[in-house]
Amino acid sequence: MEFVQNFPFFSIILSLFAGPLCSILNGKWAKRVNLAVITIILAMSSAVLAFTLRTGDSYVYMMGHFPAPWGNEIRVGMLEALMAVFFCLIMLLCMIGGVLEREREIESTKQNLYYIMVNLLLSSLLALIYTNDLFTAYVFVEINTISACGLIMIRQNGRTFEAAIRYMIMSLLGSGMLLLGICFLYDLTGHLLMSNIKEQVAILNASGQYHMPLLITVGLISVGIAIKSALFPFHAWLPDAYGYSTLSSAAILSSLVSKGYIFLLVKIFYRVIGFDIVRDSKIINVLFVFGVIGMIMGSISAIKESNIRRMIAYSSVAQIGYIYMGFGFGTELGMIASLYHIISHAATKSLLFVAASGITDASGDSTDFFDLTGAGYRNKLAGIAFTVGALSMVGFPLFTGFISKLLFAQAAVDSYHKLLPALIALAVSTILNTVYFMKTVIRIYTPEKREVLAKKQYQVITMKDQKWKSAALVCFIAINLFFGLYSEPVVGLLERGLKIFA
Amino acid sequence: MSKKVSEEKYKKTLTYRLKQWLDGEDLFTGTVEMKPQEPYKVDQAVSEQRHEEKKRLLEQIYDIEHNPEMRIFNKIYRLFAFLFCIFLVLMLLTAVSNLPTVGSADRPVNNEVAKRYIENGLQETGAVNIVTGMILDYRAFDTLGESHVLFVATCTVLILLREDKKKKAEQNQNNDRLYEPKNDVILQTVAKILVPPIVIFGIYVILCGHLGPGGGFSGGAIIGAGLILYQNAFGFHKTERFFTAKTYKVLSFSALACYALSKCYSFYTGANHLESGIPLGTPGAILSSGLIFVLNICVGIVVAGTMYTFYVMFRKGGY
Amino acid sequence: MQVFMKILLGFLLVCAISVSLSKKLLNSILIFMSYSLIMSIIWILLESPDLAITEAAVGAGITSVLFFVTLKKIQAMIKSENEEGEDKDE
Amino acid sequence: MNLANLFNNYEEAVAMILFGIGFSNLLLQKNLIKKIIGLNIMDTAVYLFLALKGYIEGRKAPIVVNGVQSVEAYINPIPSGLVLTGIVVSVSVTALMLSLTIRLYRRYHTLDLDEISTRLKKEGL
Amino acid sequence: MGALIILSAALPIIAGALLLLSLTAERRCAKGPAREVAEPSAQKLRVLHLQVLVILSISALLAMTAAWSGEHEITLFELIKGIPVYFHTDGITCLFVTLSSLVWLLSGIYSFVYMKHEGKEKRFYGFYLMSYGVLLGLSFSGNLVTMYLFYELLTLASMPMVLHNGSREAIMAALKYLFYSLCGAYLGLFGIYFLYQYCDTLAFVPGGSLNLGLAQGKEGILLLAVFLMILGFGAKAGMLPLHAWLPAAHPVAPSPASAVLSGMIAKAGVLATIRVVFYVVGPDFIRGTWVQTVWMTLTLLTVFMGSMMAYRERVLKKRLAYSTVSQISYILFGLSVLSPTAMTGSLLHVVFHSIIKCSLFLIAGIFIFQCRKTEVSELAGIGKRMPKTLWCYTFASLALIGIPPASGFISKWYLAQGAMEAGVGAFGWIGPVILLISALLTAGYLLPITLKGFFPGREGAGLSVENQEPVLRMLVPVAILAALAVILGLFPNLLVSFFSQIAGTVM
Repeated sequence: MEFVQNFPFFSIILSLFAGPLCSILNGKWAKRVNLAVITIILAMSSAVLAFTLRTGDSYVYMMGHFPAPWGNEIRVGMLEALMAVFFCLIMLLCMIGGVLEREREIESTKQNLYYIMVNLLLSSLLALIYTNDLFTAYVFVEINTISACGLIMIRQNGRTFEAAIRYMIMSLLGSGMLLLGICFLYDLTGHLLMSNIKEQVAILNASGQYHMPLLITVGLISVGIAIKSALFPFHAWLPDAYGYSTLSSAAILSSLVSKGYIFLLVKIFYRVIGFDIVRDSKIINVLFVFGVIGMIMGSISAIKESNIRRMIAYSSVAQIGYIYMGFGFGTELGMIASLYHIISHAATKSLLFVAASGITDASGDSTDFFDLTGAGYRNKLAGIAFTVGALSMVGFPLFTGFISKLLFAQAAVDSYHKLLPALIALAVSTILNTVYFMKTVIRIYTPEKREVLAKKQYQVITMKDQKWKSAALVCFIAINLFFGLYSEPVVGLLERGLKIFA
Repeated sequence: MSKKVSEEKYKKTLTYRLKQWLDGEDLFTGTVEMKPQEPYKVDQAVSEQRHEEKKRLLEQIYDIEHNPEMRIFNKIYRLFAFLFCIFLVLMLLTAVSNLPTVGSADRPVNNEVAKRYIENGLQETGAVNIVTGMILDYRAFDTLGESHVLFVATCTVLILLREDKKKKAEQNQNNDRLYEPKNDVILQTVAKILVPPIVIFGIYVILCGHLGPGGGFSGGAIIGAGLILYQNAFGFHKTERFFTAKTYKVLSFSALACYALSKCYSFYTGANHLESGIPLGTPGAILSSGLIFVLNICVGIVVAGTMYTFYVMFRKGGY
Repeated sequence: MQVFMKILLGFLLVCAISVSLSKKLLNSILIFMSYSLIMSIIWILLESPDLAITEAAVGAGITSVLFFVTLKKIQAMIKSENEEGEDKDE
Repeated sequence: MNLANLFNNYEEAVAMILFGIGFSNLLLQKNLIKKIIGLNIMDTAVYLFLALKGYIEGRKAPIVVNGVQSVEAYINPIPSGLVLTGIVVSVSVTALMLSLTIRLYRRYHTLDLDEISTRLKKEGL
Repeated sequence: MGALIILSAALPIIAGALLLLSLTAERRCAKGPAREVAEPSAQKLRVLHLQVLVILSISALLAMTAAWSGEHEITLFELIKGIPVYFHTDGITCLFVTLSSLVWLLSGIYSFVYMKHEGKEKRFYGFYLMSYGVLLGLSFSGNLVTMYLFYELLTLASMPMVLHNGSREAIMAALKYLFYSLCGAYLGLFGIYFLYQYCDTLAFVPGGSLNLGLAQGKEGILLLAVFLMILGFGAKAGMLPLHAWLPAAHPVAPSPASAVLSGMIAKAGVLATIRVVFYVVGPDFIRGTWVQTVWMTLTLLTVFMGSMMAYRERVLKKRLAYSTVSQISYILFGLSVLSPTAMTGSLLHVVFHSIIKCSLFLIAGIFIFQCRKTEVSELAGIGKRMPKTLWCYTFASLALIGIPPASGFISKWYLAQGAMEAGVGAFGWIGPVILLISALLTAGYLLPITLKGFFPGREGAGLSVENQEPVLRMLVPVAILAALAVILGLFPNLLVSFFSQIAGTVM
């Protein structure tokens, strides 16, 4: 038992501990603590990743004095470690990028509460990634939901409240179904530990006993998590939530929270029920259909949207559609494509949100599409960053979006029946993406007319004015380029991780 | 020489604009003199008119009464939602109809896990109440998460309902009657009689969580209820003498920190197969079952504080 | 025992339906309170006293109190806005 | 669906129906407070379902009395523990939802979520 | 040898990037609130020009050696599993590498003088070098995905040259260019998804690597995919319906930029089309299908429409841009006929058109640079002031029109011949007719400038006759190009044999 193996547990408990700690600090110190915690956890997760790569296998960590079926346990493999590293990285960058907005938009007395939320959110994400026990997963899903709701409504105006309550209602429906599904599984198998459940389920499936309840259980869990992660028909809360919450919340929510649920779903597919059974059940076809519809509808409503942040939000509806489409293929390749898309979408979408805020700063804090004219000249870095994000979203080579689109195409090729709808949906949604993202890029690089500029004295923002945000933007661009060029090792890592994941 | 002329001429036009562009201003501001920065007002004629247009449109779109399409759409939506619920219930009933019968001892649920809990629980955890032993020792990680759920919920409530100092002042004279009870003699006497036993009972439930039914959570809730009753009877001035936001902060932080640290210790020792030198004590005695006793107290404190805080926040937003 | 259980479950159903159908909020909250009480009795029948205590303290106690406070606050708001109808939040 | 067995475990059937009622309340009720009550009904229904898993005919609560420690003596303790955890979650969620309701009411002077969103849309979202 | 490929492509890109970085560094350390860069002194400029020249020639040398010394291949790294970034050289590569090196060198030398009045040389040369490197990479690229990657990069690298003089219309034109190329490229990408499934390999195999066994029963959708790819890549070549960016982009760009744009970068679309049709799908798959018919129709329409628009256009550079539209569609028409002779013709036309159009744009640049004349009508009597220039113009335009023995004639001859013998039904005679008509139109829109220039007639009476000949550094490249345009027409046999051999390998 090497000391490194403790790190996953340390990181969870550390962020859990940092939450209450922030409650007795004031805003400034809470911020420092939070950043420090995220950085430490990032370092630890990287160490864990290195360790798992060295051993090439996943290990089980006992939470308490009692072995698995009696006590809790967490399980760490490459995939988990990679996700943890990546989530920490993105969250750190989002927090850095949104400093100014937080100062401006959150009451000074409630700053520390925000950091409590972030810490607990991080801990719940880590727990969702690592845990090997369904009920623990449920508890931390609840923490995740509540703290995400806190992140949404910390900026207190009517829209965020409305968004928050819609979000709560939706995700409570979701978690109700999830919990019910867990109960069914517990009843059918008598276990809460993922690995044991899988054995039992295999036995049941072989004997053909309880086939119907099993099917319904899979349905309950998938639909529950789909609702929570805003798959297409359940996305009503999403635009307001992302569009009007404070910057870092929007970035974190869009890039991490829904991804946490999706990762849990992957885990349940692989480690709890067994992917073959899932494939044989017709559930994934439903996921596939909704994913494809979501890809198209999300893009269409994004085109119709004139508020830039809501536009980005709608585009993430479309991207979540991509991910579920990848699940829907029911193949290894599709799963890898979805996992890669989780990463690339997280990187790109948070970049887009931060860049968009930079642009709106340069155009008098108006998020309206037409007021952004020529903003690319007033805030150069943000303009460039937004362009990079947009290009990556529309699948321009060199950036991550291209790779994930290629992977999806590969996966589509692999599955015979779903080939045509998948490819057509890919092409159509790519063109739609191009339309609305390029529309925006063109708009922010169209010089504003002289008289309008004379009327509204926009302020010019240089890198010096917003050091933190600029730093975050640069890092984001670097990440995008990295995943776009050297995706090979990452994809290989995903494959290996997925092999030992089940 | 023609070149020379041309260069100046071009300096007037292209290159100058180029420089401007590189400096980040717009090309066409060349002749406009820069006024000092003034905050940009949204009420620009153009955008204003656009917003008006949009607003009018939305008005007539979302005007449920006079827009039949919208009304029909809502109806259809509700209908589908309802059908979905019916479908869900039917599916669930189907599932249930195929489940093993309730109350029979041979369901898959009753397997080695429960067996060990029951047979060795007392020895391994030292808790007479097996449920308490289970949630606070075997599956302590869940419970750790659970208490943090409570904590984060409190924080969200604080975000929503806590008002700042200056606001609070006018709130006070604004609707004071919301907060202060009209000195109701009956209520106060009843409270005088009831509150002490309630609190004591709560403490008992907490302390004996590992011996009998109950435990930190229910006990804490009971204490919280007692506090609420007291507050209801005697008003905020009395309660705030001994329970304020600061108290709550310190209490909950120390309790949660204690909880987290002790659990951290036992997890760490457990995972690394070290001996956690915590005596389990004699089963049945009040000071037994190792950490469970402490944890129960921590949970109790947190829960009591949280419940009372919920109430206070709802009543008046801030201590 | 079985009969008692059946009756209680029937009560539960009745309560649940009438909550969703009752016009006045106060009524539905009261009904919900009784719903939780019945639930805690059912816990006892199901041999889990911990749950019974907790449900009684939380479901019937704290939760209902919170509901009541909310309602009271809202009615107070209605009153105050009848007196001076301006928005306190903003 | 096999009806005989359905009537055998009628408790679970009732739990499921309660779940459905709660679900549809949470989904369809216009009034926020009723939505929240629906949420609670849904949760308790799930807990009832879960607790029924552990119940075994004619056995005692899992509290060791005078040293008897045979499996035949007690019911399954696991579901009780899980439900205990679940109740906490549901009460905290309830508190959160209620406080959200209060704020929304302060802002919009109504409890009808559809009306609120309609007004938001009218404000020109 | 493989290393040479990477080196020759990477050198200009890196050099350009360094130039841009140094630019930003300068701006960082420049004083004052405006943070503006002082105009570099003549000394500095000379150094800069020297660097650019050296880099261009070195990489050109490397590229030539890599291209002409037999077939090589090198795999850089795997983009994703099974899709490497892979380079390979063959005949087409030689053609494009040589042409682009020639064009870039000559217009580079020309631009040393010309860019003086556009200013911001550093930035210009940065992107100039980058786009050269990217174009080399494009012509070296050995499989579809690599080609797609460099194709998109080319769009990005060449866009800043279009918006060089940051005026409003320049920016709008550049964004138009970006949007059209991206949309086109996505149509292409959609096709790539399909071909990825049905081809044995994405690498370029003469004659195509489409696995007909796999494609059994999927012909319809495959044809659609191929058609979309042709449309998409046609966007950069200015084929209908995605041609609109060309006339917008050329006039606003500095002349050397528009010279390379219409000389080589527009040809990138042709290259992509060749690769897709003849090296991945294979001509036999689309011969005689609706795709071929529609393709031919589109190209012929473009030819005709382009020359009509050019005829109607007043501004010289715009007129040249429209003529580019029509002339490149000659090439595409030759490809769409799918016969070896016609393909030879189009390859010939690739060479000739790049040389000619490059020289024409440079000459238009000279007119602008020396006496600020952009309108055709202003050019009356220009021949009195810069006769040498105008003679170059005359030769070039004669070549473009296709007057024997100038070069254009050869290529058009092969095109017409190929069209007739290809057995494509009515197109066998419609094609040549339209080519003829548009040749006449070409004469109509190019020659008047010569005539008015030399014989201004009455309105030219008052014009000054002071000699405004440009300096040699501008004149020589133009002269070389014009001379090439004629000489290649005189001795075409080498080219013809080379191209017909290429055409033979793929059909």
